[in-house]
Amino acid sequence: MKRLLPYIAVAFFASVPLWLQDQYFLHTLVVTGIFVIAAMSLNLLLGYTGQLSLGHVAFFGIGAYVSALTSLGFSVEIFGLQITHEPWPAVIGVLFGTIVAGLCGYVIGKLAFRVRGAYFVIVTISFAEVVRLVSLNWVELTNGPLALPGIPPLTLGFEWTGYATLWGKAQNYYVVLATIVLAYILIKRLVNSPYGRAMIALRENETLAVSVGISVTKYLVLAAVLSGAMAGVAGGLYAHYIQIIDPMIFMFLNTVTMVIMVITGGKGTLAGPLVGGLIFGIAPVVLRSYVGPEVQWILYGLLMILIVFVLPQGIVPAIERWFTRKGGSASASKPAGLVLESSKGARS
Amino acid sequence: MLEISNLVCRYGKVTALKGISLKVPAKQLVVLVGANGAGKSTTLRAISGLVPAASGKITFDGEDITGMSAGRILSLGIAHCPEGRRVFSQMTVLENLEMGCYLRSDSKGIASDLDHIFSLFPRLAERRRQVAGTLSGGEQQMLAIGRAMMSRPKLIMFDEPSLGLAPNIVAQTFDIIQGIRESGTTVLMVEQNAYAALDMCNYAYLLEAGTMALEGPGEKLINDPHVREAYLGAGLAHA
Amino acid sequence: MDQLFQHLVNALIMGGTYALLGIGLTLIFGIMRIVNFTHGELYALGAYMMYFFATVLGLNFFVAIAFAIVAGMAMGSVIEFTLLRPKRGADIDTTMLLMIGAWIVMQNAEHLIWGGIAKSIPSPLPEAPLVIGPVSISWLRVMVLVVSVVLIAATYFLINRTKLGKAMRATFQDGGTAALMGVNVNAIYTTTFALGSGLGAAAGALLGPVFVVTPTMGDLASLKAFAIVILGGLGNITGAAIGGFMLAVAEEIGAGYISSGYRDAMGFLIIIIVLLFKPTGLFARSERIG
Amino acid sequence: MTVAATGAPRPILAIEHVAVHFGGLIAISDMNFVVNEGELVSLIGPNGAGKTTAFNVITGFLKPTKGQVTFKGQSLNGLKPHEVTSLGLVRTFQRTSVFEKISVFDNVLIGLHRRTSASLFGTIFGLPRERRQEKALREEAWEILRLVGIEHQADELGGSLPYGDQRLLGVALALAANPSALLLDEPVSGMNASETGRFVALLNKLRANGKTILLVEHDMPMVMGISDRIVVLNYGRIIANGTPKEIQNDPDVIQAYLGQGVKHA
Repeated sequence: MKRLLPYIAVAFFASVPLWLQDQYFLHTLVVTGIFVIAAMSLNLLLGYTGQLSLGHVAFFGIGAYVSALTSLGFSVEIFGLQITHEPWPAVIGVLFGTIVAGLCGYVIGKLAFRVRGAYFVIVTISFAEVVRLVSLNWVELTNGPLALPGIPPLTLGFEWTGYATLWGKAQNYYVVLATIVLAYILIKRLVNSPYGRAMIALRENETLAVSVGISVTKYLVLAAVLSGAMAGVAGGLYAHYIQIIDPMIFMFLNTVTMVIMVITGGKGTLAGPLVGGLIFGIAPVVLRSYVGPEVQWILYGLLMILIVFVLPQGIVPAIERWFTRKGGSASASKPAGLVLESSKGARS
Repeated sequence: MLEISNLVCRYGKVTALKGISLKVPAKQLVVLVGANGAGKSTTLRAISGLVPAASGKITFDGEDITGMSAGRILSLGIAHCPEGRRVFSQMTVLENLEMGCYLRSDSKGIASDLDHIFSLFPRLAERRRQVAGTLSGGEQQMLAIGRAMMSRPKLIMFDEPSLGLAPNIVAQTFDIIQGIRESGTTVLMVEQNAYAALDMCNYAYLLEAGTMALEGPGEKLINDPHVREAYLGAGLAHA
Repeated sequence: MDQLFQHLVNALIMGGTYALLGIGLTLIFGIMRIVNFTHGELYALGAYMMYFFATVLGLNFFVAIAFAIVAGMAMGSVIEFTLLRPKRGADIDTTMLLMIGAWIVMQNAEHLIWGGIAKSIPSPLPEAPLVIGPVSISWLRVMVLVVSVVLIAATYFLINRTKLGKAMRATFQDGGTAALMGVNVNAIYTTTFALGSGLGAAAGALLGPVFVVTPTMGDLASLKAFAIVILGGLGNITGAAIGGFMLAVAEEIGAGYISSGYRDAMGFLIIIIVLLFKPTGLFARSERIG
Repeated sequence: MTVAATGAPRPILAIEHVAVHFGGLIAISDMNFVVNEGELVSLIGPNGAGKTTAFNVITGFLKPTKGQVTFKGQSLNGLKPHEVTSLGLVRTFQRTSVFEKISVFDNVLIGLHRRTSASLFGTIFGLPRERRQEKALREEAWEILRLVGIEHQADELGGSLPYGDQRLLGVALALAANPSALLLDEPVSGMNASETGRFVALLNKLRANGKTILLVEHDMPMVMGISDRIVVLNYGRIIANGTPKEIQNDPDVIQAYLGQGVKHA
C-alpha cells in the first residue's frame, strides 16, 4: 500500500483538470503547486541539513525576476556601459533563473559555513531584504514598484516539433505537476544516497559526522545550491504563469508561508512539504469566504505555535507513526521518525 | 546535621546513585572519595537541589529538604562550591562575592563578611575590581570558596577543590578548608586526591559505581587496600 | 559640510532609539538565547499604545510614554510565560519558530484592531525647530534623543549597578551556578524578556510621534534591531548601544549621499559585511574555550 | 617495547612536543609519545589531566599551541577533522557516540561515507555504477554490524539501543571509516560488567585484525587487562609510560591517583 501511494497520488492529481469545473480552483492548485516546489526546496535545506533559511523567498524571487527579464529583454546602464538584452524564449529564461538562483545559493551556502544558527538565519533574512530593496529601487531594470508586466507564457517544444505555448491553466497545471514529480524523485534519490546521508548526519550531530570524514562545507554548500536552484525553478514557473511580478514577491511573509508548509507537513520527510503545501495552499481559498486576511494570518500564526507544541515533527511523521502502531508487526520493524530508507529491500 | 538515606538519582536511563546513605555530623569534615563516575558530584548536586531525587530522603537539621528549590536549600544554610570553580568570569571579584550572598539582605553583615573574606584572602582584596576570568587558577579557587562562604552557610560542600590546580596550590586549598572547619562550619568534600582528603577528614565514605562501598574514619580507609583498588583496579591488593 | 552636520545630528537622534531597540533584543538573546522575532511587534505595540494613551485618551505625553513602556513589558511577560517557559531548554530553531508564529499573530492583530490606515500622534512640543548654526532639529526629536539617552542610562545602571542586574549577568554567564547562588533563574528569564520588550516598546513610543504608526512598522524595526545586534555582537549590551548609533550614521550617510531608496538597505549590507569579515560582531571579546 | 614478536615496532602515530594553552591555563605541556602499529595503548590520568584535550589535538578538533602530531609519517598540523579521518585516524566520542534518531543500519552507512565515490550526477539519475556502489555499501554495513555483534538491532534507532550497544555502535561507526588507527574516548564508562566484557572481546577481535588502538579510559581493571602499554598523564604532563605492571607499581602514578599526604605506602 505504502509503495503504491505516490503513484496513486500522481494519478489522482493528473486527473484533476479532467473533472474539475471550477477554473479559479484550478488556478489555486497551480499556484499551490508552485509553492509546493518552493517548500520542497526549503525542506532540502531546513529538513535535511538543519539550516533554517528565512530568506528563502529570495531564491524564488530571483528565479522569477531573472526568468522574466531574460524572456522580456532589458536595457540598462551600469557604470556608463549600456547593456541591452534581446528577448529570449521563456524556457531559456527559466533555465537562467534556476542557474542564477543556484549561484546565490552557493554564496549563501559559503556564508553558512562561517556563521551558523541564529547568525545564519539573520544573514538569510538580510539577503532577502537586500534583494527586495534592489528590486524596488533599480527601476531601470525591474520597473520598481510598478511591476514587470507582460511576461510571456512558457513555450515547450523543439524546432522540429513546433512550439506549444502554455496559455491555459490546465497546461500549466501539468507542467507544475511534472516538475513536482521530478523534484520529488531527485530529492528522494539524493536523500537515499551518500550525499543525503552526509547532510542528515551533519544535521543530527555535526561533530560526529565530521569524525567519520564528512566535510561540512561541501555538503552545506551543495544543499544550498540545489535548494536555491529548485526555488529558482519555482520562481520561473510562477513568473511565466502569473505573467506579472513586482517586488512584493520578496515579502518575508512568503518565506514564512514556505516555512509553515514544511514544518506542518514534517521537515526532513519526503512527503512533508507536499502535504503541508497542499493544506496551506488551499486553506486560504476556503477560509477566504469566512474570514478576512488578517484573521487568516492570525490563524496561521496560532497554528504554527500549536504545531510546535503538539506535533513538533509535523503531520507526515505523525501519520506514519499512527499507521505503524495500527499496522502491527508486519511493517513495524521500521521505526517511526526514520529519515532514511532503511536497510534490506529498499531500492534507490 | 545532614543525613541522606537510600538516595537514588537518574540521568535519563543511567542510574547514577543506586540508593546511598550517609551522615554528616555538625562541625565535622566528611569526605566522599571514589573513582571517576562513581557518583560523587551527583550526590552533592542532589543535596543542593540541582538534581532531583528519584527516591530516598535528604534531611538537614531535622528538616526534609528533598525536592526543595536550590534557593531554599541555600537559605537553610547549605552552600555548594562547584566542581571546576565556576566563577562568573566576566564579573569582577567583588561582584562574584556579592553573588554569593544574593539571598541575604543584611547589608551590615554582608559588609563585615566581605571584610572577613578579604582578610582571609588578601590576593582577592587586591584584585577586587578585576574581572574574575583574568585570575589564575588558584585565585579563582579562593574566589569560589569565598563566594560559597558569603552565604554564611552552616554546611559547605566542596566538589573536587584540587581539580586542575598545581600541587602547592592544592596544599594551600586544603589548609583553607581545614580552617573553615576549625572555625565551626561543617564541611562535606568530594575529592579525587584521596590520600590528602582522607588524611584531613573526620570520617569518609568510598563510593563505587553509585553505591557506598566502604565507610569509616579517614585513617582507617587510608590503609584499606580496597581504596587503592577502587582507583587503580584490582589485582594490586598485594603489590 | 553643513549638510554633513545636519546628517550627523539626524543620525544621533535616530541612533538613540536604535540603541534602545538593539539593547532590548541583545539582552534577550544574551541571557535567554532566544532570537526574538516579536521584537519589532513590541516596537509597534509601543507606538500604538502611545497613540492610544496620548491621542485617543488624551493623557499627558510623557505619562503616555511611560504607559506604553509598561504595556510592552506586560506583553513581553505574557509571551515569555505562555510560549517560552513551557519550551525552556528547547533548541534555538524551535523557539525561533514560536517567535515567528507570535510575530504573525501580533502583527495581524494590530491590523485587525487598529486598521490599516496610518495613525499620527500629534506632539505637544513647539512646532518651530531648534536652530543651532547650520543645523535645525524639531523639538520633538530633541525630546526623543533625551528620553532615549535617559532610558539607555537607566538600563545601563540597572544591569551594572543593581542586584537584579548582577543576577541577570550571572545567569547569562552560567545559569547553573547562578541557581546555586539562590538566583531564581526562571524569574530572571521573565524579567529579562519583559525588560527587553519594554525597551523595544519605548523605541516605538518615541518614534511613533516622529513618523506615523502602521501595522507593518515592526518588520523593518525587527530587521534593523538584528543588524544593530550583529554589529555589536549578539549578547553584548554596550556593543548594541554603539551599534545603534553606527547603523543610524550609516543610514543617514547612505541616504544622503547614495540614494534615499537604499537607506533601509544599509543595515542589511552591514550585517552581511560584518558577518563575512568578523562573524562575532565588531565588539565581541575573543571567546574562551574550555 | 612490548610489541608482539613480529619484528621491530613501527611507529604509526607520534605526538611530538605538543602543548595546549587556554588563555593562561596550561592544559598540556610538552607531551611526547608514540603509538606503534598494531599496538593497544591506553592514555590514563586523573580528572583534568588533559586526556580529552590530547585526543582533540590528535584528531584535529583542537589546534595545539606548540608541537605537532604525525600519522603514518605525515604531519597533521592544520588539517581539519574530516581530513584527519580521511588519512585513516578515526575517533569515537565520550558522550555523543551515535546518531540517535537514525537507525543503527543507517548509522553505519553514514560511517561508510568515506568509502564512496558516487557522483552527484550519477546519484540523481540513478546510474548503474552508483546503484552498484550503494549495494556494495549495504553489504559492507552488514558485515561491520556482524563484526561488532549488533546486527539483530539494525532497524532500531541508534538512541534506543541499550547503553552498551550504543557504545558498540559508536565503534561500528568509526570502523566503517576504515581506520588504520582507532582512538576510543572512555568507551566503557557507564557500562556494566557484562557490557564491558563484550567490549573487551570486540577490542581483542580488532587487534587480531591488526588495528592500532589508542584508548582513554578510567576503568582500571579493563585498562590493566588489555593494554600493551600505558601512558599516564597528570597536570598536562606525561608522568609514566610503560607496561601495565610497571604502571601499577610506579610511585608517581600512585601519587597522581591517590594524592600526597601518605606516610605509608
